[in-house]
Formats: sequence, structure tokens, C-alpha cells
Amino acid sequence: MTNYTPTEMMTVTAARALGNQDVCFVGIGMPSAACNLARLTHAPEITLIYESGTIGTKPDVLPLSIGDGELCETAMNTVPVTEMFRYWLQGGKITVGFLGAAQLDKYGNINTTVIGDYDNPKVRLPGGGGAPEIATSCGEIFLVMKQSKRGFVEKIDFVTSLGYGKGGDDRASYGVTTKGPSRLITDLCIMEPHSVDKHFIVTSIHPGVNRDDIIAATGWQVEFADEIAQTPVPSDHELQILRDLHARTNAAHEGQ
Amino acid sequence: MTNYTPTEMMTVTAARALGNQDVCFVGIGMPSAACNLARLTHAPEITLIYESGTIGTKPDVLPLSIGDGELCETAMNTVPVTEMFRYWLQGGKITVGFLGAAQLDKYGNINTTVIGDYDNPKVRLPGGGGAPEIATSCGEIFLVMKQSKRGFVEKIDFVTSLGYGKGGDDRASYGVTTKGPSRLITDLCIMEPHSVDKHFIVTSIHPGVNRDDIIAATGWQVEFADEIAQTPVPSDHELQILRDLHARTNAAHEGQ
Amino acid sequence: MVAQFMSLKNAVATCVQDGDVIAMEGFTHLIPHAAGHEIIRQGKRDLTLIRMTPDVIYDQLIGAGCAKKLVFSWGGNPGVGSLHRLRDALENGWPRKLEIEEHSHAAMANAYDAGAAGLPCAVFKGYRGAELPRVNPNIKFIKCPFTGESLAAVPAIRPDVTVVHAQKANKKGDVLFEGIVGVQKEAVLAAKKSIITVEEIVDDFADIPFNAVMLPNWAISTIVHVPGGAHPSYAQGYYKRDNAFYKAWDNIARDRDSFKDWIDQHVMNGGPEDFATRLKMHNAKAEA
Amino acid sequence: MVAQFMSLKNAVATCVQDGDVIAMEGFTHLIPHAAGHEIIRQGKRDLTLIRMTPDVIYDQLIGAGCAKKLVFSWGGNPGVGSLHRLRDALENGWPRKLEIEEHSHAAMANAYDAGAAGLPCAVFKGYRGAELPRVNPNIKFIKCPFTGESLAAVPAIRPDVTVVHAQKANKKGDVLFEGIVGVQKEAVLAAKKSIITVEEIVDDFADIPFNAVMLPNWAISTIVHVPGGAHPSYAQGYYKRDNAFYKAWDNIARDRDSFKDWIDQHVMNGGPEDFATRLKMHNAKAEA
Repeated sequence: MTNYTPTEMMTVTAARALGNQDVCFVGIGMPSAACNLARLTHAPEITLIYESGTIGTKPDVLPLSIGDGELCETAMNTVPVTEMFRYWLQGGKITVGFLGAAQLDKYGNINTTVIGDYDNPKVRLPGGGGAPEIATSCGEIFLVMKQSKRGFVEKIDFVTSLGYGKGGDDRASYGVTTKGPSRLITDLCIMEPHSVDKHFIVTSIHPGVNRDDIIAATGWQVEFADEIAQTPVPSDHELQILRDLHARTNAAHEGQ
Repeated sequence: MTNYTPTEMMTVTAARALGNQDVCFVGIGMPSAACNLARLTHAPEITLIYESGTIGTKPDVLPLSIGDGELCETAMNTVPVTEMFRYWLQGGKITVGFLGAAQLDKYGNINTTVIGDYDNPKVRLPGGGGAPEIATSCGEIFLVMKQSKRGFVEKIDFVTSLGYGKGGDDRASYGVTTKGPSRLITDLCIMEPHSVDKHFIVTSIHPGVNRDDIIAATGWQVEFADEIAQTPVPSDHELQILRDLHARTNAAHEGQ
Repeated sequence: MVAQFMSLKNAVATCVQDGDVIAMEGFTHLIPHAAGHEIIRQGKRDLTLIRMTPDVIYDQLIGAGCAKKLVFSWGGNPGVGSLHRLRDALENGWPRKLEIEEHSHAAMANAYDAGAAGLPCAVFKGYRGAELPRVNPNIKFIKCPFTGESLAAVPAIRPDVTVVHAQKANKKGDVLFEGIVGVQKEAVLAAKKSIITVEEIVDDFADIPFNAVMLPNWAISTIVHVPGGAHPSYAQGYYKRDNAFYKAWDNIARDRDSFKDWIDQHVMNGGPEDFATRLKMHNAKAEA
Repeated sequence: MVAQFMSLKNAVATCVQDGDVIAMEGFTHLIPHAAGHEIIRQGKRDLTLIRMTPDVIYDQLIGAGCAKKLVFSWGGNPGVGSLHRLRDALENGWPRKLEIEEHSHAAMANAYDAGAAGLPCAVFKGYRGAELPRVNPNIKFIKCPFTGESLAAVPAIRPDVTVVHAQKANKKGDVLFEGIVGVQKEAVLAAKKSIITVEEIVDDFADIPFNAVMLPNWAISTIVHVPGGAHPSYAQGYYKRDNAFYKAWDNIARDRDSFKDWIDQHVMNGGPEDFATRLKMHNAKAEA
């Protein structure tokens, strides 16, 4: 099964970053697909938490919204949303949070609020939701996002959620003690933060992608690591599981 | 059934102060007996709440401790103790709180902490427990306590819980907006706060008690209202229900 | 003070006044859509609408012109895309200009918690390095008096009326929530008045667990029996989420005219009894 | 990081160090008496003991000389009277001087909540007009940044070890609490390490309600199977409170020698397996 889409490549790569010991705060869309793929392949003991209050959920189909019944029915436990944000997220119990963005800068700061001016937006986006505190309370953050010049920008229009701020020690200056965005997984490559300055550096390139593709899809000056890996391709097994998951999901959502 | 003890008189009088609409924060001992007597006689719809988290409980026997299984088994709902103190008590959902004291002053301030100096106590009492916030968060407070010169004192050794403070508007000066101790029910009489100064005034005397009995059992200068009622005697029905309740309770606790 | 059973029309007419601050909650689950329609039908105006996720229910209220202000933390159609009526109001002021007060989920959840707890504000570890505090004066920072740590503070949410949907009431008016319970209990406890629509009214709650999520009748103003009243949201144990409707809403709401037609047809000329019917159609389709 | 099943001896030896800050919770219900005995048996010293209601369990630990400091809100034998060992320590410094940090229930409950929530302090409407703030420097007041209202603040409780008892664990190490759940969940979430003794270990939790009070295995350090381990407290669904023992304790603890004899006989020369036996005797007596 050598055929796979860039989105599948991205999803499988994100899934592989997770392990059995992880407690993940899962968002809707790609993060949900990646986390459940991990659960259905190499990390059956992974704990998936959705902000609707479901702890240790094992959905058979992906939820369309963050609080679908499937999540609760398959969860170990469902708690009030107040408790989810207070005891579990703020309480520091989550090892990994997944975030995406409309705009992202090279320090992993993200914008999901507005394009343009806050008071006179060109495009009004949904807003932060759980992200501002997910970004600071989870042990580390995996950013997952398709690359484009429009999305990967030098300066984001609004800092919805903190990454490394202005870089270096800036993140800690806000009283934040968690690690921050430790990897950025795109449809083209994997980037990781520079050990000191914290800007993202390309450390692994997906098969069939070249450096110019990445540069052309990035609004900041791309830096490449001295040694760059090639991201392993999705296995047949992973692709099969992922496609089955999506097929079940589509069938279920159409039926509803 | 003309024979009744002063404690029975006090319990029945306290019970009669409660109605179907009340939501009571019930303490162990006399308050528990009075609240359940009310429930088993004229106020079957009264809501009894114990600080262990049991809401709308209807125990068949009185609990020895504030969290006996009987309370949970007969409750409408049992919530965590954090929720009990945060949403229900502090949230202002309780209409009446019952408190007793080791020492009480004429403004209804109570001491359940120490006799003597705090750091070198003559007698170390159990402490405040729920009382400091019960005293300020409940709609009103009923104080129930046997009268004695040792208990009804001019100056209490430690202000565990606020009554009317130094009197007048002093209670409100602490940011407290609830009514405070609106009646004091003893084994001898009922006292109510003066409309302006808020010191307790005897407004009803139990049958067979005379003014000198009250004066002799009170450490502050007793004030009597211009018109003083005679407290109605317990009915046969009330006494029967109360005695049955105590009999069931004693049998149950012995058996355990 | 004890919960009164009444019709949805009466409940909304009695509890909701023009200019009120209203919270309608339900986190994906148990969203009180029937009550939302009734508020539109009664032409309530100048409402401040509070909700963590103002999805389709508030898109409808905003598009229908009921709202003066929105307090929220995530405004989208989950898994589908934008709320077009919300965006039209924010970007173009249609049908009227909409003020917003924007928070994070953590802030809103803590603010409901504080409201239920009778506190004037919520204190939490939030908004660190985030830009919302620049544009929302209702986000402040205080210092922990013991450690000096900076903590975010937001005002408690204390709605005039909270509207939620639940699975069951018993005849005394106690209410039971099961499954994803969101912030509903907090929102009701934080409010001056409440309207709770329920799927079912039962004689009593036999055999429910000791630690169920419940509200006693004396903590509720009004209860309304509206089977299907959460549709297109869902009620665990009763019916599933109508995901197809959420997807269809994207097209309905994209255009002002098609939105108005939909509101005329399904809200202005409809009633709470339609929800049971809609549910039957949805279930029939799901089984087909 | 996932909960480990071990013997009570190992759990206490592994988790509890001299000088630790320990919370042992259970509000009348599910008090971890067997674990308390094990701490005495292992001769732990200089502990800071936290508990809302330091009843018989802490009277034993204090009388046995394990405690340097007590953080509490109500210190009595409920419905019976004084805790004589606690009073002897406070009034006479026997067997050693005991520092105290005294709060109200509301303060302690909020402080556990804050600990679970990762906050440095709890903010609440408390201690208004009360005198404890004069003698306890860990009670401060802050102002609401929106209303100016004065609010009490206390440090969050963050124990080194929390010890609680629960009804059930499953084989994966998830734990279920039912009935009066007190502050146990908060106390475990607030702690660096935890010991949970349970009545029963089951294969899995089939058919438990969606919204049960639970802790997942990754939020727990150690689980110990100790049937009867809450006696003379009780475990809803398993056994009743041994009220007669609580009354008998009054006489046992009143006198230093009779207390020491009791500890020698029942604790120093006993073990966790005695609790199942004690339970059988208690149940036999109750049925007689």
C-alpha cells in the first residue's frame, strides 16, 4: 500500500508520537484521528480525554463534535466540564495536548481567533475554546497542521495560545512551567524547537517531499537541522486501520 | 402526656420553627433530632442537608456521626464535600443553619474552639468544623443550647463563628448579608435579637419556668420583651414521634 | 420556591425578559434547542447570551435578532465549520451589531463554577501569554497571597435565567442529568431563574446511583416536558446527535434568505411539539 | 506512573517517609484505619497530618507519637465527645508537643479542591467575623478585582501522600468510590503519591454509571486490597459503621495506659488481615 495522502502521512506520523503512557487531551478533527489511530495500533493503553469530560474513551467511530454520545458510552468515566478543566487539565494530569491553528508562527504561538484586527476582523474564527489553557497546562504540545504560506506566518494576527512567545525563555516568563510545543507535524515534515531560541527547525522530511516544497509552503524563513531524517512511511496496517476508522465514521455520520 | 424533659421541650420548640420550605444544614445531636422531628410531624417536605454531602436525606434513625450510611441511603442525592461547601452552603442555597456552642454571648457569637487562651487552652474543644461559614452563609441561624452560666457568658473566649459581632450593624461590616441568629432556643425559653442593637431578648418562656430561672442560668444581664409569650407545650404526638426516634436510634447504635 | 411544571410558552414568557442575561448550556449533549426556538418565537430582544460553545442554537438566536451581546469561548459548528449567522453579525452587523465578550473554555467553566459557588469571581491559572486579556477588560490578574504567583480572574457568571435540557424529572420536580453533563448544573445553580426542559417525567427516581448528577426541585424555577427538545443535539439514553442536521445547517445558515425561510418555517410556524416529530423522522432515517 | 498493587506493608514503606505531609481522608465513611495502623506499626515519625475531622484514626496516630503537626477543622469523636489523645497532646504535650494549623471545614474543602486543581491557594467566602485568622497566619484576605469584595484565601493542600479507602478497584487499577465521597478524590489528585486501600478487586467495572466517582489508574500510586480496612468506619455496600467501637474508644483513649495497651495489642501485634476478622466479629454482633 504505497499510496497514501499527505493527510494520512501527517496523521500516522502524529499517531506514532504517542505511547501507552500518554494521557492526551484530544481535539476534534485530525488530533482525534491520530490519537485513536495510536490507540488502535501501537498504544492500546493510551488514555484519551476530550474536553467534554470523557476520560479514557475508546470510540469506535470518530466524534463529529467534542461531546458525541460515543465518547461517553465508551469512556471509563465522564466528569463535569468544570472538573475537566480544573482538576484534570489545570491540575497537570495531561501529558500531551494536540493543537492546530489557523495561523502559526515559528515559535509555535497560535491564532484561532481572528484574521485581521480583533475589533474589525477580516475573518472571525471560532476562538480559543480550550486552547489557551491546553497550551500552557499539558506536559507538552503536539502541533498538527497542514503547511501553507497563509497558515505558517512570520507574525500571527492574534496570539490565542502561547507557544514559546518571543522565543528563548519567554514562555517561562509568563509563569508557565510546562514544555510547550515539542513537535510540529505537518503534511510535509516534522519540525522541532531549537534547543535555545525555540524557533522550529525541520528535523524530518516526509518521503517524496523536498526542501523547496517546505520553503514554498512556509511564511517564515525555514531552518533545516544539520541531520535530517526521512519520516518513515505509513505501514499497510496503519493505513488500513485509519481508513477503516474513517469509513466507519463517515457511515455513522451519514446515517445520523 | 404532660411529662416531658427540658431537652424534649427544647427539641420540640426548635422543630416547630421549621417549615416545609426550609432547606436546613443539620448538625449532629439536638439539631438532628429537631430537624427530623419536624420532618416526621408538620414538615414532611423539609429538605435536610448534612455537611457530609447528603441532600434531602430522610434517616429512619438519627446518625451518630455526620456521615452515617443511613444519611446517604435515604438521601435524594449525595455530593462531594467540596461541592457541599462551595455550591450549596456558600452558594446561598440553605435557608436555615442550626448551631450550638460551648460558649455563647448575647449577640449570638459562638465559641466551639477553646476555653482559655488559644495557645494554652484550659479546655481544647473540637473547633469550628462547618460553623464559621454556616454562621454567615445560611439565610438565618437557629441557635439551640441548654442554658447555663458557664455557657451563656458576657464575653466568649474565642469567636469561632460570627453572630451579630459587637451588635448593631457590626455583622454587615464583615461583608455578611445573611440574617444571622434569628432565634435562640434553650431548655428554658426562646430569645430573639433586638431589632436595632441585636442583643438577645427573651420573647417566650417555656411552661413551668420563671424569670429567675432564666436569670440564674445566664451569664449576661437578661432582657425580657415587653410582651412575653408562653411557649406551647409539646403535643403527645410530637413527644411520641421524638421518643420513638430516639428509641430506634439507641437500638440501632447499640446493635452496631 | 419549588420548581413549577409549565408549558414551554409559559416558562419562557414568565422567566425571560427583554434585556436579560441568559445562559443556555449543554456541551454538545442536551442542548435546549426547543427552548431556543420559543425565545425566538416570542421575539425576545436585547438578550445577553452566554454559552461556552455558541453553536447552532445561538446561530439561530443571533440570526433572528434576539441578541445584543454574546459571551462565549468557542463559536463554531463543531466538526463542520463556521457559524455563518454569528460571523455575519460580527463581520457585517447583520441583523444588528453584536457585542462580544470572549473567553477561553477554562475561564467560562471556572466562571460558572464561581457563580454556582456564590463567589464574585473565579481565580484560575489561565490566559498565560495569551492575547485575550488585551481585548477583554473582564480578564484581570491577581497575586496569590502566599506564593506571589500571578493568577487570572474573571467575573462569576450569574445569569438572570439559565436554560438547560435534561433527561428526567420526577413528579416532585427533581432533575437528573446523565452522560456528558457539561456545566449545566453549575449554570442552573448560578442563575436567578431556570428553565429545564426534560425528555421524560417519571413518578420517582428508583434505583439511581447515590452520586448521580441531580438538581433538587427547590433549586429550579420551572420544568417543561419537551420530548426531543434537544434535537439536533442528543439525549443520552433517548436519541443520538443528528450530525446530518449540523452539516445541513452550514448551507441553511450561509445565506440570509435561506436562514430566514428556515426560521419562518420551523420556528415561527412551529412549536415545541414539533421536536418529538422531528425526532421520529431522524430516528426513522437513522434506521433506514 | 500507573497504579501498582502491593501489600499494605510495602505501600506504606514505599510511599511514607518520616517528616512527610500526609492526608488521610474519608468523611465518617471509608476512613483508612488499616493504613493508619500500618503507619503506627512502621514507627513513622514527625508527620504533618492533614484531615478535616481528625477523629479516632488520628487520635491513634497522635497518641502513638507519629505526628509533629496537625492540620484540621474539627477534632472530636463525632456524637461521642473529645479525642482524648489529641487533647492530651495539645493540653499536656503528651507523648510530644503537637503543632496545629486550624481551619474551618469550608477552608479545608476549598484547599483540597485547590490542590486538585493545581492552584497555589483557594479563594472563598469564609472566616467573616471569625477569630481563626488571628491565630492562623495561613489565612489571608484578598480583594475581588471586579467588585472589591474581601475574600478569604488559604494555601492549597498538596500532601506528599494521600491515603484513602475505597470500595472497589478493577484489575487495571481504576478505583470506584460510592456513597459519601467526602474529599477523597480531591485529596488523591492533590497529592504527589497516594495509597488507596480497597474492599474488593474486581475484573472490571461493568455497568457502573457514566458519572460515577472514580480515579483512573494513572492518577494513583499504589492500591492495596484490605477487606474491612475502614473499620470501625464503614464501607457503603459492605459493612456498617461500628458505632459501638467509637463509643468504646472514649474509654480506651481517656487513659494513657489503656491507650498504649490497646495500641500494643491491636496495632503493634496486629496486621491488615485483622480487619477482615474484626469485621466478622462486628457483623456477628450486629446480627446477634
